[in-house]
Amino acid sequence: MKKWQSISGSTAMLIVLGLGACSQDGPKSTEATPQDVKQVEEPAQAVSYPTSLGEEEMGNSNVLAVPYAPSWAIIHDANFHSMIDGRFIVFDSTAKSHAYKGSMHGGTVGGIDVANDGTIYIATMYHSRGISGERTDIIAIHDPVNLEKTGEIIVPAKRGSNMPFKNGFRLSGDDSLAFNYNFTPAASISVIDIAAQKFLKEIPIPGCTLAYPMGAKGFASLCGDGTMMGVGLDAGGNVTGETRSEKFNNIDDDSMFMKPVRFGDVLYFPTFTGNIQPIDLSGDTPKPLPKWSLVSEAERAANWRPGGWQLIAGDNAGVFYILMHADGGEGTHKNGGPEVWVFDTKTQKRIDRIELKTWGVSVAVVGDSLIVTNAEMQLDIYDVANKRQYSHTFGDGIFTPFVVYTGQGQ
Amino acid sequence: MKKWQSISGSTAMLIVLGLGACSQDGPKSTEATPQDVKQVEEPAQAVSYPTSLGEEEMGNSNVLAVPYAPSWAIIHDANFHSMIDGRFIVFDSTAKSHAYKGSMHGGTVGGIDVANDGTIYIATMYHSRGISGERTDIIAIHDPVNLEKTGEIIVPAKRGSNMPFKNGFRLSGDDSLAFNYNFTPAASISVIDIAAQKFLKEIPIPGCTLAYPMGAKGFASLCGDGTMMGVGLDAGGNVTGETRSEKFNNIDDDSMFMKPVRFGDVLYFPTFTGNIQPIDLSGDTPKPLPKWSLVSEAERAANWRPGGWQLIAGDNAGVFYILMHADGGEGTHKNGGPEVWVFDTKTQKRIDRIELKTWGVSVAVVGDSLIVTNAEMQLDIYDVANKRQYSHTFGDGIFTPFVVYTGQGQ
Amino acid sequence: MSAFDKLIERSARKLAHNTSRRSMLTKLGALVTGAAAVPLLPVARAAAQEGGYPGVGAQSTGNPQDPGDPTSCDYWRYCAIDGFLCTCCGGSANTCPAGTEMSPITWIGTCQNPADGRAYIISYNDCCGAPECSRCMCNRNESDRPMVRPQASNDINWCLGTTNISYTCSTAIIVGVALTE
Amino acid sequence: MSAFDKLIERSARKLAHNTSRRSMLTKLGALVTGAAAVPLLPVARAAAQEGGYPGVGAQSTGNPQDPGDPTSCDYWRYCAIDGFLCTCCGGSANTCPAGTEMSPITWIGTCQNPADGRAYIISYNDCCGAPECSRCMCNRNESDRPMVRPQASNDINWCLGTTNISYTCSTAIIVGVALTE
Repeated sequence: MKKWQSISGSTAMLIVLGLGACSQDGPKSTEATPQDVKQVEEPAQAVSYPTSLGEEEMGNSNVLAVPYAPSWAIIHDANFHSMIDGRFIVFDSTAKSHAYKGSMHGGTVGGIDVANDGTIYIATMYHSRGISGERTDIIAIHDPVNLEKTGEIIVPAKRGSNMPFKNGFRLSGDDSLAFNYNFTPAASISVIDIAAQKFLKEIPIPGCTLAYPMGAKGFASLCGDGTMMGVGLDAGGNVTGETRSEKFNNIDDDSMFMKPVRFGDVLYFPTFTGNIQPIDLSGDTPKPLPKWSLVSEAERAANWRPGGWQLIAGDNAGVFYILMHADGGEGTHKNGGPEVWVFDTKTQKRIDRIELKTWGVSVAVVGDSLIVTNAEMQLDIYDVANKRQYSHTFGDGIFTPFVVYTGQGQ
Repeated sequence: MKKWQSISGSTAMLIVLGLGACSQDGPKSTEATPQDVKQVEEPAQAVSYPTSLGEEEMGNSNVLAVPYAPSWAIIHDANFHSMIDGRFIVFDSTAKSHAYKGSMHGGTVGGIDVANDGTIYIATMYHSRGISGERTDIIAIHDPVNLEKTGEIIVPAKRGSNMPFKNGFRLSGDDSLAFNYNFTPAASISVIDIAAQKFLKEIPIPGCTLAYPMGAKGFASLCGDGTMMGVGLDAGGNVTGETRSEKFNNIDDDSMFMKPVRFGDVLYFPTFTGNIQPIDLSGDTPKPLPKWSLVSEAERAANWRPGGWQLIAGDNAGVFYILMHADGGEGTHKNGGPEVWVFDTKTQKRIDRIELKTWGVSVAVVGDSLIVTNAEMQLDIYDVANKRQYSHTFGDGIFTPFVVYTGQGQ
Repeated sequence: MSAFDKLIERSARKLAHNTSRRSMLTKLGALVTGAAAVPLLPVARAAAQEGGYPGVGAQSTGNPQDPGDPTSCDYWRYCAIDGFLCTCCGGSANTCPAGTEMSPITWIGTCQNPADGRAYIISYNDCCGAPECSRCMCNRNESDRPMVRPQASNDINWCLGTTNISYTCSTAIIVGVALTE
Repeated sequence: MSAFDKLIERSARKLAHNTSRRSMLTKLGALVTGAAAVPLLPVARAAAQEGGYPGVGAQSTGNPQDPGDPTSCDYWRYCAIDGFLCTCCGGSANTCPAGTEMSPITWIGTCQNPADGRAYIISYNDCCGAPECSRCMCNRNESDRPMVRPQASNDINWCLGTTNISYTCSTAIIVGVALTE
């Protein structure tokens, strides 16, 4: 074995260092404040600088200021060509520089919500060998300051594997419980105790889909017979009552999208042909309110229709934004559109009509930003406070950002 | 709970079916033979067909004919924007239709080799939560007929995490052992018993990198001091002898690429400035043979240099193909190039010079196909049997196919 | 139990039994077809229409009554598909690629065959267990409905009840003909 | 023990101790610089040069002696980098993004600062533990060598010795100045 003795190459030294010199607790710095970028002139010839640039410190990582500014958003990049590698990306929608803040792993088509205390919860699924092996479904817990995963709650391995829907994972109204939508194809909701960080109960919802928080601890769910069911829960996840609305969803001829905008206790669901169906969740029983139209008779005749993935988003003052396209018909409901129309729910009137720079497929409203996922899968930012005009584009490193959440997970 | 009784929606029915109606052993059909595609005319008006198209059988999956035809290749798409979701794709390089045959999961920057009996071995790494959690390194075993994973061998979780190199994982000359390169940053080789499907030994190779099979059961490795070491092994993975060549690799001034083309027992390594360094592995000690030049004096003056990722590939008759670029210099060794030059190792002369349709970054020779990974990350196929002319392009669904192997894993 | 449920049940059973259900399907077809009889062209597939997917060779069924290129998003059977076309992935319109298993349950669409003018019931079974194919991404939504009606929804990964639930690609299998009125 | 090894050792130790090693580095710089003093322009970054990465806002250090845009692959410090620029990923040229940890060992390059004409030793520490950033992919290879000399190779994922070995992005940290002759 003496040959080995003579091998004192460079790697041998590295080994020692690798084992001994790791520091995992380097100093932390808060992120440099974005400043207006003034391009520094590059001299054609080197000019005289008496001293060289100083050595820089190693081992530093940024931390994020909490609570997040109102302009901060969380992108869900479900990464459809590599779905096991989904990502949640925190970014400042108003920043034209230093916009990207950091990211968290999303597993396979995860869901996200953020508690009032800022803690971030991500519901998702993993397999031990990437696409095969043992399946484990978890609620990952992340610290908003450094985005690190601080823990996980293991839940039944039944989470619905489908396109991303906000209501596939939600915290309850009082943040005490979480609801994870299961589809095996039996439909159920896994109820999680947030404080105890444990799974409580699986509640079957046969014939119904997704969970819309209702009251402090309950949820509602949309059902295949055109009704909405309501489920009341106690702190232990036990069912305290179940209710059922009248039928209001005409799935054959004017289906509701399953993506509402929410103002207080009222959910506003768009429908395929251009109506709005409000549902009041302030009581124990989901209560449909009168349907109203997004389109005039002339617009309806021209087949102006809503369409896209996350096609509707709201501000905090009863105004919503919805993607619209002309010449709609059967099968165009995911097409997105060239315009976003703006409605006031109080007056049920359109208050603006935005011609998009680039065709949109999803929208979000975060602070004063209207964020449009465009057909090229980049994010166009429109400034709501400046006549809703196009401001700038956030891109690169995002692949299929079909859903954008606020920094509060909405 | 009586409310539940009334919910007899459509999903409830699905549940029953989902549990009871799964058939996992449907009939298998061999893949339809690719035929020349004759575009069927689409009638402007429906013509009269007396009978409708028949119902089709469900549940069928293709199987592949073995041994693979000489034109079949295995693409390693390491998928650099989602490295945990790498893929090995089997395709027929000569087929202009039905070219894609199937795929196997590659984990994170896997390696692959194929035994003489056709069994496919993939060395890779997984984490239990995608990018975090418990790490497990495995050799996955796949059946070439249906590409299914039939087993795995767990190995020390030390596999080198780096860009893909063929010699990061190789079977021994007699297929009895496998060599998996580790870097922690201590360098070592894990030796696996293929027949017993178990890990045998970890052999330290301080200061050296990768494993080039030597003889029936041994391997050689390139070292940072400019030498090559040789390691002899017995069937149990025990070291029977270690040797060391003279110094021949001038890493500072004319570094060898670590990617040789191999003819018999001789490895031909290109160097940064355009030389070929042959190494004879027929004995116990790696033996450098005289270096020769790829470029004329005039070409050297114009800085014609080799460059790219997998920049060199060989046929089975002593001819190799190498990517070349002009105006090379320090730092251009991964640039790829606009031309592939063809050399005969017997005469040490260039026998052809191919101007590529699109800038190339990697090459492979599979049967009569020269496969060039182009700068747009698609695969251009040149027909070696037809004056090495461009034939067609294989693309879509491949992201970073930096290495293409033959169907035999070479 | 709706007609849809019956169809799903039969489709699933067929994997094992392959019984005929023509009469039921023709009745169902009339129910389902509705406005979908004339396929529209969603923007989502506009790019793919321009000469097919780059680097994917064209195919033909060889049968004039089954016209078009099965590697094109425009192929008539794909009117409600959402995913990677198995024809580009080592399978065919009705066969899974090597190494994958066909999902026993799925969603259903009704598509008009431009050659014979008939509306056919198409079952979009997913193939499961290999990596995502990522070739020939195609999304068309005629007769697609939200997940509240799962059996008509292409938003769901239908790799359920398979050994491995990872999605690879989608087929478009003729399971019957619908009456046109 | 080569000068390279000394540098690596010191770089690693600095994470804990932050001691000065200017004199050693200036000596080393002369060794390392060689032909790399005049950076070339690999084709691999040609695309990125045309107006920067799309959808990524420009930045400036604010220091005329540290010129250029740190979100551009052309920024002078990046002469031997391979990966996603941390400046585009929530970090900076010398700081990791939130949620990631800096690798204690890495590879080293020598880059010429066009403002002051000096050659600086740059340490390309990877940031580890969050998803791949995937923004601002940049590959330049001046003084890069194959993995046979690991400490000069950018082909390696240097997320070694960190709690989580998954690669997120790369920094370019000034660790000293090299003598120019």
